[in-house]
Amino acid sequence: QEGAKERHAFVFKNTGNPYGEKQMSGFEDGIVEQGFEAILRAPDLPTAEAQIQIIEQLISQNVTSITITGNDFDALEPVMKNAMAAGITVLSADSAVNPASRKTHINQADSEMIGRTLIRAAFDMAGGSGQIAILSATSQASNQNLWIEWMKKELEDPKYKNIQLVRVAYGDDLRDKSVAETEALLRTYPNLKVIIAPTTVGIAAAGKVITDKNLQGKVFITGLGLPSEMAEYIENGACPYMFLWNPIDVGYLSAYAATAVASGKITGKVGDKFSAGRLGEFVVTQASDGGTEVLLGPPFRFDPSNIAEWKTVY
Amino acid sequence: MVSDRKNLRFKTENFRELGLLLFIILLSVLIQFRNPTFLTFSNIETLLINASILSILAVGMMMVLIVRGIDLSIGSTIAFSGMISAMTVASYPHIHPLISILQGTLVGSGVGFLIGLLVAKFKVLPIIATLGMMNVVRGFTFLVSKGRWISAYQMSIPFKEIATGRILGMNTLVVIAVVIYSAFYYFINHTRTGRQIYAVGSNPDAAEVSGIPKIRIIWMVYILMGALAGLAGVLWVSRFASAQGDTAVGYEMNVIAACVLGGISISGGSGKVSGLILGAVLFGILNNALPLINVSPFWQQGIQGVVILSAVLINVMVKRTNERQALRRRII
Amino acid sequence: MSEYILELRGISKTFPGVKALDDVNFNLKPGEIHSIMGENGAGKSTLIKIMTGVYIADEGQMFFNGESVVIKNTNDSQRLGIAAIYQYVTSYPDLSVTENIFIRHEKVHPITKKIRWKAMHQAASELLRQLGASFDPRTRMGTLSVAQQQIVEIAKALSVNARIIIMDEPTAALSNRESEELYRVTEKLRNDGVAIIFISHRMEDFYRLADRVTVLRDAKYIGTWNKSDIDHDKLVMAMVGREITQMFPKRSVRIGKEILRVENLGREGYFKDISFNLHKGEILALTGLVGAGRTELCESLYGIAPFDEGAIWFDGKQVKFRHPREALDNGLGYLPEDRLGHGLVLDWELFRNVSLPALKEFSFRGFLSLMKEIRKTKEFGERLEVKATSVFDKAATLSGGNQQKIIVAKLLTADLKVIILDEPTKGVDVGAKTAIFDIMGDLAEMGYGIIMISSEMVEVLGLSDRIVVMKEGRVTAVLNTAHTSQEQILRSALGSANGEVNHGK
Amino acid sequence: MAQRELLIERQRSMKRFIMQWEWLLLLIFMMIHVVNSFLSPYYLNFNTFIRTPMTFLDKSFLVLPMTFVIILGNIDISVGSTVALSSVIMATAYNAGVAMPLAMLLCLVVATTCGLINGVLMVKFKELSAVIVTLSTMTIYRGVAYVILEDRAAGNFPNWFSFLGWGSIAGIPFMLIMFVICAVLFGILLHKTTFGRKIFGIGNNKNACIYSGIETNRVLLWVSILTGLMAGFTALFLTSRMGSTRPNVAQGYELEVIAMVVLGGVSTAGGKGKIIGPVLAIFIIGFLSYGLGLVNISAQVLLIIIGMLLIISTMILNIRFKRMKKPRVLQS
Ligand SMILES: Nc1ncnc2c1ncn2[C@@H]1O[C@H](COP(=O)(O)OP(=O)(O)OP(=O)(O)O)[C@@H](O)[C@H]1O
Ligand SMILES: Nc1ncnc2c1ncn2[C@@H]1O[C@H](COP(=O)(O)OP(=O)(O)OP(=O)(O)O)[C@@H](O)[C@H]1O
Ligand SMILES: [Mg+2]
Ligand SMILES: [Mg+2]
Repeated sequence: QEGAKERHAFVFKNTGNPYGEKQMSGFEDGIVEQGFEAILRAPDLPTAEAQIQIIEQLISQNVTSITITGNDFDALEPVMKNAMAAGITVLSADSAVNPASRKTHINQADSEMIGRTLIRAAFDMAGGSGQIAILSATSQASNQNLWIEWMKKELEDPKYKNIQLVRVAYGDDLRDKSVAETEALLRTYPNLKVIIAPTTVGIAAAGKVITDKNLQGKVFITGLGLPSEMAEYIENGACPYMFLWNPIDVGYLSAYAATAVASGKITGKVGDKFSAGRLGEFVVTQASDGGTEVLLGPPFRFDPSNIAEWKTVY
Repeated sequence: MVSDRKNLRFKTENFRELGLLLFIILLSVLIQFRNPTFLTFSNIETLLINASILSILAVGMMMVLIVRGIDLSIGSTIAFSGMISAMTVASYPHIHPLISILQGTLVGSGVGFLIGLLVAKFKVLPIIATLGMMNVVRGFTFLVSKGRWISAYQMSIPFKEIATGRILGMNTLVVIAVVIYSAFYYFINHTRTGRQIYAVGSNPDAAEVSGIPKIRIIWMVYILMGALAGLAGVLWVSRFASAQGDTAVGYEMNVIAACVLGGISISGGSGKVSGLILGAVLFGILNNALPLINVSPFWQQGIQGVVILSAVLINVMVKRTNERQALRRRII
Repeated sequence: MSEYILELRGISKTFPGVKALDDVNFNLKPGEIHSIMGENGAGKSTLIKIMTGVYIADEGQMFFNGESVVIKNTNDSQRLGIAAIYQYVTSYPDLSVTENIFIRHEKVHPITKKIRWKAMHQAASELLRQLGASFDPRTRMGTLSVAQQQIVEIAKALSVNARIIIMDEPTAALSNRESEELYRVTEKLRNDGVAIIFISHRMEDFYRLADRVTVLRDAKYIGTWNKSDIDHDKLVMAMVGREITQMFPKRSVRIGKEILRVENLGREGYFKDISFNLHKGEILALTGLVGAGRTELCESLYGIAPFDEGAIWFDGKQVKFRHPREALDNGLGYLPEDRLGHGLVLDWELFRNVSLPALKEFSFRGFLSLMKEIRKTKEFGERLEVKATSVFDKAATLSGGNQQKIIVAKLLTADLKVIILDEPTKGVDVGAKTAIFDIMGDLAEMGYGIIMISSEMVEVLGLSDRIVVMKEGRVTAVLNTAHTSQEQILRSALGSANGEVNHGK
Repeated sequence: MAQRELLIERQRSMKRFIMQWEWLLLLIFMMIHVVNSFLSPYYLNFNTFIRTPMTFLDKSFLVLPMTFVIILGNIDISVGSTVALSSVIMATAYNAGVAMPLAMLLCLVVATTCGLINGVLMVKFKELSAVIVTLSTMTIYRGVAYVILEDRAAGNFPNWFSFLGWGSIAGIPFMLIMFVICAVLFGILLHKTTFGRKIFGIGNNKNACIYSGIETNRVLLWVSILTGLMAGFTALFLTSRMGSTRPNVAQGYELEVIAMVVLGGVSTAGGKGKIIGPVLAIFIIGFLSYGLGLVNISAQVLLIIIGMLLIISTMILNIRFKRMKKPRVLQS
């Protein structure tokens, strides 16, 4: 395969997910821009087992780099180490794999910042006191778990002494389960003020329940969600504002990080600098899990003023 | 008077899911103790709304199981028909919701038609045909949607009101489920075609010998299942105001579980609407009540399993006691 | 217009490896009862299945009222007014009796097409009453005994107002009393002008009912006679192709010591206070009306369903078998009544069926020996004169009588002391019947104790040493065959169950 | 005498032998290799080729006992949960200080116990179908796994443990060697021993087996135990491949495993099948998805292709059978 283009692969969690599609398209843009070839893969179900298979296939193809959005923090370690042994550059993006199985991680936003920001938003919506609850994806989702941890840390601040986290519920990223869990939250805690849902399916389901029950203004929702999914509920007041980053940029930044590491320009150590096309310069920093990471930037706030322009984008 | 009593006994003996009913009552009482909002009117309505899609699907699955089949593809059919009608609504917002419902039902019937063709005509084992179609239909759902979702803001208000509107003070979903139950109750108990479904499942060879159009009956059953799944797809998308490619993955297992809980035999031939309702209700309670009783989320699945197991075991015990008493009454 | 309502000419039918019918002729007049007779596997069932469109003939023509017809499927035959009761019950176990009777011609409301359940239940009750049966038409078919199901099948055929009714061994599962009812109904139908085809291995059925008889042998047409034109010996000769001198080869076997004793055995809901005993070399007949509980009793002995009270002494030890395995290991074997459901694995070759009860004998350290299986099966097959092309034949392709012989062969593989035979001659032709009686004689001579359940008086009287009569789950008489008569047995079978047990004279 | 008859029969069955389903599978298997190597330049690399089975062999250990289960006429949908539970308990025990070999033994013991529980439930409650029993235990086993590990992962196994899932002996993956050994053992057990004969018998006609003195309960129990044990093996290999474990591993394995068994020509009606069929099916599906993965086909297209493969290959089987179809045998 002399003379063939360098090939860089991106593996998302599962197929048919607009968030992932955007991330993959951003990655593709970034790779193609540099004159390489991009391979975009995702299993049909979001399991680590399926991702292991895909990575083995990529190893056999001798790709130059693999960037993965991990379905499991630890379970990909053996196969990622294999890939490294085969001379392939491995990174993670969005949802990290453990430091031993990556050169660096492309973090869409600082986990700590996400956790703290969401609690501050809830504090703001609750008006300083009252009950709040969290509606997460599955109990095994590493991203969400990390954010929830930071939320709990933030709540230790005495400023939140009147805020009471009553429950962490898991909607498993299923519509029906998320709806049932939201309904149960509302029924069990009639005085609930805010639901924080750091996952798109969960926040949209919660928004739907609030809207159907006409509880806008009584119970508020915030969290992380796709603007397209949340437009309706931001516009009708169920969700005053929420956050997300631009998945296209996550993919785009990953593309530049991958080529930078693969070409030996950087090694993924703290302090390494590289430029990422239209996004400008980035620095590799220390990550809280012990590895290194590249931080995209602060999460973007979506509210009634800007949702209309974003809802058609992603 | 005397004959009346005898008649009553005859009926209770025939009510094979008595144990299940007792179990549901017991369970409800227990949950009520832990969370007093459980047996309130509004919660029961929520429970019914959440159970309605499942129970609509269960009716179809019951017929499929009766003719010794199984349909593993319904989760995919839900996603497919839901996606198609959502995409249509997104492009033509002024479409009447009834058209959407019709469209989804037709798309579902189309899938059912194909499965029926495979199973009834080409004699492909139902489990293989539907497992295959499960993959194929899911794949096509991803392909037509190109990985996008259709979100709430893209759907017209009338479309979303399919699931949230009210008819005669009742939620539309519940009304639709009730109508479907009544229609199918009549269909399978009081029409010749309906009874032939049982005959085909009870003894396929005999059905063929006695001239029942076995192939057509089986085919029809899969079309009906597909139609109901298609309808459920529209209801699903309208209810959650979002259409995704991975909608209802694995939902077929819930439906089958509700059916077997309701006493419908996997090996065909038997199953009653009364049992089916109980199965669906128990499932509704499980999904609605577990989050309510305030246990650690990590215990939920375990508790759910234990509840299912106890339900079927208690049902068996009650059945056994009934039979033993029937034997004791027999004079020899 | 022809003299015949139905006529078949030159019918041939070949199954893979078997010629089932070879240039067979048959004709049927309106208002007659026409018997088809022949050995097991002669092709009788195949012939009638061709008439009803279950099978399609390879060659030959069919005429209905003199006009040539082609019957491609069962709908065609139904349209011509042909109704059939097949040899093996073709019912729907999950549906009610009523539905089984009226399937395909349900009574429906003329406009709404709603099924009229009430009217159907009533009509079904009426039909069942005509046949002398008393069970509720609302019961599920699957809960009925084989005999009761057979009655429902007959009711089903009656319900269509057919012009031709075909009955393939309808009496096989019935006892004398139900058979009488059937005779009565059949004759009434004939008098109403219905043509009836009647297949049976019971000579008495023929004498009692038939106007004419057609005999088949080895797939070939032998001839058609009026009843008055053929005597018993000639008929048997036509069927079997040789003379049968002695139907019941009664042998004088020395009765040995007691091998089985049953004391006050009871199982709730099925039987109560059953006591009798059995000796080595003895043939004990267990008789009674259908539903008397004989099968249940024997299944309890064999360990299928446990008894709750009483005791069994077997070969000097008190036993309670919890599983047929224990029974077989101790030397008690049972030939089940339901040949297809309990006796055979229809999809299997003969040798696999034969080795099933004694896999240990056919294996070494758990590994099966195919050679051993084949050799043994061949040996038994030859000894019992099983008609099959090879031991690799599927059990399903054998005719009824030959299937029965294979089940007997299964019992011979194990080392037994007592054998219970539940209706062993049901649906078995004369030739095979004598063969089975012969085997029973041999076994008795070898010192086996034999219990034979039978509803046929001739057999009971012809073969047994003693007779136990049951009625509604109780023993009403234990009789010594040498000193008893048919009337006495019938009286005990019908008479009061609560009376004193009659121990003969 | 018997010898000669056997010879004749062998000759006669030559035709039947040639017309076997397994040949078709073999053909498909070959075709897949041809197509794959045509599609991707990376495919025909011996090193890749021999290591490929590692990517899909973990669940194939379940295919073997599932073949037994399905021949018995049952079905077991709790296997995935059994894998998860035994894996979680092994990891938890190891992290709590139990020596790794002991923890591995514990894994097998736990899995076997799970199988045993299924078996006991089915024996004690004959009225219940295998589906409902294993459906409840499926939920319970995974529920227990969640209770134990909650939202945590467990792992950090000693280095040698990764040999199970990743290691090779003389260039041949250890997993492949183990699988071949197991497949041969299961094949012998099924086709050469009295135990296998009993399995076929029960699948064909359970009652006839009971009346013939086969202790059907015992057979059922042993098959359940075997299933559990093999789930334990799957847990070992899967855990080794992932290096850590969570309560949600091996989700949906049951359906994949069942699909392979039925694609292998084992009838879900019970009583029919050969071990070689499912084994071929494992490699067909495995190599197919691997090969298509090498050309980076998207997951949705892969779904459609596998679904089509399931359907079309069975249709070929049916067409072939139709030509040889025997007349119906009437039975009650
Ligand atoms: N479906 C079949 N496949 C192959 N052979 C068959 C089939 N049905 C019947 N046969 C064979 O055809 C021949 C005729 O069988 P048939 O059932 O007509 O006999 P029968 O006269 O009714 O016998 P019986 O008195 O035992 O009922 C037998 O040799 C039988 O083995
Ligand atoms: N009065 C009754 N009500 C309901 N069921 C009955 C009654 N009497 C008998 N039965 C049932 O009917 C069935 C018929 O019994 P079964 O056929 O085994 O008797 P049998 O004496 O062996 O008759 P045969 O062997 O001649 O068919 C049994 O299940 C029996 O329990
Ligand atoms: Mg016959
Ligand atoms: Mg009997």
